[in-house]
Amino acid sequence: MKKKGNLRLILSLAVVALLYGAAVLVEHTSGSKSMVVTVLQKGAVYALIAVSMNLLNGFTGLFSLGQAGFMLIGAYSYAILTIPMAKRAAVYQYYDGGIVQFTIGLLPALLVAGVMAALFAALIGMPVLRLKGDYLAIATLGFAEIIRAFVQWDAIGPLTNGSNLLKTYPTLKTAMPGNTLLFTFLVVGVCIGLILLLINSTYGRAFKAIRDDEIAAEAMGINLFRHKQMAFVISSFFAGIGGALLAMYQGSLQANGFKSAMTYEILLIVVIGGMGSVSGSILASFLFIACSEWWLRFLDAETMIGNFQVPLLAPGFRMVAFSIVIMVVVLFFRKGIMGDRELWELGSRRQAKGGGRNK
Amino acid sequence: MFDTLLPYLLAGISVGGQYAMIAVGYTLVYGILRLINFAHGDIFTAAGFFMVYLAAAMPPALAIPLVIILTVALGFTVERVAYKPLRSAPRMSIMISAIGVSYLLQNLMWYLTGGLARQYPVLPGLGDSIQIGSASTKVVTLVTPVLTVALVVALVMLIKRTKIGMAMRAVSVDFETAQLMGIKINNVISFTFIIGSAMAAIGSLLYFTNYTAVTPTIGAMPGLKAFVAAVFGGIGSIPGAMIGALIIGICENLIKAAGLTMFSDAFTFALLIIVLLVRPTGLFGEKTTEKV
Amino acid sequence: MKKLIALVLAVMMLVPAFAMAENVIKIGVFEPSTGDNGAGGKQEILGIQYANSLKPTVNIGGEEYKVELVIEDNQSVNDKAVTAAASLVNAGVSVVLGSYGSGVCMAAGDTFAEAEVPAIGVSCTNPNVTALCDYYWRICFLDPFQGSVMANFAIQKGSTTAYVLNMQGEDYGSGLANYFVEAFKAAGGTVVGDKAATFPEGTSDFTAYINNAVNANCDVFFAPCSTTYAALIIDQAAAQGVKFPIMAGDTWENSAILSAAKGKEVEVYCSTFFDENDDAAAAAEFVKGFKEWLNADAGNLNNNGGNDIVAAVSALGFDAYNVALAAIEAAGSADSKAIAEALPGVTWDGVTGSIAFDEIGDARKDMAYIKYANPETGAFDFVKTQKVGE
Amino acid sequence: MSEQKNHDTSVLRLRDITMQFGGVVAINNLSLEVNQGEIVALIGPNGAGKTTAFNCITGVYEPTNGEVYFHGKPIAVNHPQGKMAKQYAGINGDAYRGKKPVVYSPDKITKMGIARTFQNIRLFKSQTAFENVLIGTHLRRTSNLFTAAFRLNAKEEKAMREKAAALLEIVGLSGEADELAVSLPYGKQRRLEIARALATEPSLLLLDEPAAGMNPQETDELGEFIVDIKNRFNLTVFMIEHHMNLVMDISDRIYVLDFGKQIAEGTPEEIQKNPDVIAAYLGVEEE
Repeated sequence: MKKKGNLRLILSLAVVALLYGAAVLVEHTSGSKSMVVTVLQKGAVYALIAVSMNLLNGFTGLFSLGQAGFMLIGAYSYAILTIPMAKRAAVYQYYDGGIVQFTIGLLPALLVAGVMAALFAALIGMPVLRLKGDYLAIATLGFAEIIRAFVQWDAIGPLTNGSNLLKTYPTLKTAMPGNTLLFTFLVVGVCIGLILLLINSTYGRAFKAIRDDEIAAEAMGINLFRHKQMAFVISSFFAGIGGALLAMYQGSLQANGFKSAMTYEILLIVVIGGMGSVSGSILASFLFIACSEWWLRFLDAETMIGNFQVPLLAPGFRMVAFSIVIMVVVLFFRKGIMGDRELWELGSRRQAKGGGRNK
Repeated sequence: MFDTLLPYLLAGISVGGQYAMIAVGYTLVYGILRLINFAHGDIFTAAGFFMVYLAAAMPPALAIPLVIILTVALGFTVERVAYKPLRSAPRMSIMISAIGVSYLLQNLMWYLTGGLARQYPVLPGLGDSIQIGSASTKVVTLVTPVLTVALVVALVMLIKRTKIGMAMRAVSVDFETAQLMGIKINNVISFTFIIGSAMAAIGSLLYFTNYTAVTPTIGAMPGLKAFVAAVFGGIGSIPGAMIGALIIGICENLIKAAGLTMFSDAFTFALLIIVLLVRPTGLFGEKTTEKV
Repeated sequence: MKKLIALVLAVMMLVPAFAMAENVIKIGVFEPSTGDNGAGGKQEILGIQYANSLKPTVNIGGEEYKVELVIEDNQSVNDKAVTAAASLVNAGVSVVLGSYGSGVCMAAGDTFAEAEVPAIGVSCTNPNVTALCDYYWRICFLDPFQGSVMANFAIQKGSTTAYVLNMQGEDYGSGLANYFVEAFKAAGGTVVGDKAATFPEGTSDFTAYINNAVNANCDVFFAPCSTTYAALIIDQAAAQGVKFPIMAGDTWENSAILSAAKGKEVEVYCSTFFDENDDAAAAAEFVKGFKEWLNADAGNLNNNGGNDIVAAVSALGFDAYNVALAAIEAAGSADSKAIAEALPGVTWDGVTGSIAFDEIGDARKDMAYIKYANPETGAFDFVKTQKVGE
Repeated sequence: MSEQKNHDTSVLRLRDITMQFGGVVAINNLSLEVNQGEIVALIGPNGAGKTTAFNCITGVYEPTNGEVYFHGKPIAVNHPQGKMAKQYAGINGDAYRGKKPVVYSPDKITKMGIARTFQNIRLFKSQTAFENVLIGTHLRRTSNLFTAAFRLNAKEEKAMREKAAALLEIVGLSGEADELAVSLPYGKQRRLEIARALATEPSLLLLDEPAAGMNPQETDELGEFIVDIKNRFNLTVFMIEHHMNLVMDISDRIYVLDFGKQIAEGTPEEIQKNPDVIAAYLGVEEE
């Protein structure tokens, strides 16, 4: 059994290495400006964010809707710390160049982004994690909104630039010129790898126990609050890094983008991929981004085939079609693409798991 | 002092009453399905659009009942299509479905209306300005609290006195047992959505008469606030929802009066979190224990 | 699901096949048609489409090229804007027009710059759009200009105390509000609370803000915000019987404002790029032709908000298209880099005034039109032209 | 209190425990003790308050009044407070006034060495049998989040896995280690729950109707199994059970509960003869 496990690990690593090679190849053949590369970048960033949300919602059974708030904190921490000194006066045009008068390196800034998000999560988690089910959902949603309002507050403008844009910080394109995709994949890969290691550790098992049955988990000596807090903080840590990566991807940053709609979108990705499946979330992220921002774009264009105007196609139809697909998944394919299994488990002996949990 | 505060209070009571109309839908549905019906705010928006389009084609006397009927039909359909198939599914699934419906309705409304704000028709009488003391406001500001109280009283009577009301109470106490006792769960749930949607439709008439622009996402914020009101008042309690909504409406306006305008929405969420932590059952809710 | 994907892929492969015609140059239209700014974006697209219907071809080096518009929706959101921009670049456009709203332009700027595709901002008024991106030009005026113009106008009307309100998190409004506050104070006026008040997104109830303004005895209310909120503010101000004039920037030049103000006792002014009743022949001709074009197609009319009132952004869209064509002709090439090099030298006498670029890439515009929303006629009355220095 | 501590040789001792929900008194002034190495049964008709007593011991409920001691240490102390002070319908309401209430959450209680099973089996549904037991070993870990995530605890992880495998072996489920817990037959699920409880290394094992739903043969086997693990792990067992054969076979002593009150206590022989018990049970059987 052990040998088999090793073989599988080596095989998985080989596949990952192959994918990375392919990514480098794609970028070098089609150029970093091509649609494929852009979509792959965003897909990778969303994959990390979706996996971080899955850690909470899918693996620990905590229905939290605060992801956008933690991404916001991560994104702002990163941007504030990395905007070059020379550009600060232009960016903080209403606030005399802002109060942060130093910059740090890109990777340390990414780490700080995660840590800041985690710190906030620890603070927020203390009261909020005592709530259950949908109350937790609505409270975290509320906190995310409060964070967004706070960041845009004029009084802390010297720090956050109020509701104005942050720009000129290092982006994905400048981080590792020529190999943006490799850089994105590396950061995201390391983060997801860490999450996977955690999920398969004894702590990960405890998270799953809490998801399956809180009362039994507590009777097994698992301190519910501490473990929930851990999951919440770790999820937020990676959401913070994900937020920073999203900021790097966008090239400019504004608190207004991090609305609850963003959280919903990530939640839907997690659902489509399968609650409790890391590989499902990754697959669904790429698929979701590719469909919604690339392949289905033609639905928005009024199209004539000969003299025949294709019905329904008009601006906004893409989103309608897309939301219908999502409803179909939610209603009829509730387990999503992967259920709660992983790609690399597909060949294993474990039986299909029941879709219904909680009660 | 009072002269200065009067307009804020009037606005607060009025908007609070309108939140109350929406909050009733949340509190009833949550009481029975334990579901935060995220799509409720969008059903409220849809009611606004129905009026915009119907009023262009017919007199208000005809349009108003038709708006209520259409909104009820929408609420009913949403329940049947998106919630009923998930009756035995985990709670998280049904909530995700609710978020999905909200997403769908917003996108659909955007697609159909083009997204430009639509001017709400002026309802005769309600939209006129009147002078109260030093404050000038719309007639609807005065009508709202009266109508809200009347409807809430009627609703409480309905739930206390009628057979269907009794069935609703039974289902909200214990879903399975009520089913075993021969109560047709699906009918009761549908009825709940019908009442909630009808209230949302009436609420939209008042709300949009006061705030005359309708856009596809305009209902999201009042929806969330109404939900907070329902939690604040004690989920499941209709008078609680009304009082919670009035308090939120007034506080919101007083906060703006104090100049802290940008935190008027954040306040609502802060209130929600405080209530959930200090008294999760709200002002009028009852405590339940989980069986091991 | 699989079948669907297969179908989608199949369709995708077919779409470019249709477009394969000889001598085609593609112009990208980077606009929101969904999201917060979707309505304005669509009006801008209409202007571009109308211009395209008048001039469907362009002469490059003696050969006629058919101009194909590639329209991508940036959904008014920064993170979606990047893929929309990449999708335009991917489609092989030679030049890009848009967008409505500055945030999405700044998000997309890098993508255009890296692909060396020049972008012409139509109505994005934030200075940083062009200042922080070498491949962005712009044909409208900027926030500082507009803010100062309106402040001067208010002072000239005898106002001394202003209440300024904008939506939190919206860079357009906050920029404009900031510059208004600066200019108004510089001209000797006072601003309630010494800075702009903000309201959260999704606000419907503005009575408290209006009460605040009344209680502070202000005599002008400046509220640069989108038309949705504008309509609400005007309606509620009228219901509360306010005496002060309400002013805003270019977004308010919209039919939603007219219908909100119609029949009410309220005084609304806005600054704009363009006057529908402009006597200049070019403008008059544009308005006439555009109205006919709108009325001929129900879909277009619906995209314009269901009526044929000409929005300033449509006129800007019209001009932007023509500027792009002029640049292509000047470059004598369909190559985006050549167009980018030709663009700074392009001048164009447009319906919104003459356009020439300064070294940052902004159009040198020094004049705005002030308009008054007439509650009786339900139309905009031209008040005056206003310059900063006056 | 100090006197109590010094002379208390019992593993578990309940003193005057009353549990009141609103106006309903579920347990009324229950006192009992379980000594080292004993198998003690708690029996009584349905609704007598047996599981509630378990929940009071394991920290799921906070008793309204009374004290619970584990190895002489108070693990739950309470007296009617707040609203309950007025509503209180039990007796001895004043006996513990002035004592500082003691509350431990269920996980703390488990950590002290009390493990339990559940009446309505609560296995981790999405986990295999092996993983279910493995989760039980989480409690005695020495690794922290980082050492666990970075696999610095490989030795401990290996020990955990070995221990879980050994426990599965003992309960006879080695063959089903990789089956989903919920797909096992009922009897095996009960055994798995016991294995999972044992993984937390308890000194006192609380079994809530371990034989429910089993046929006579399985029940007999279960009895032997309980005695076996008790000896093997040096346990004390306190169980709720309805199968009288099992109870009479393996219990050292029996407490009988009816309507929340203790009506009898003694050895199996004594209980079989007790007229109150017979009345209580006959009363139930007539229904």
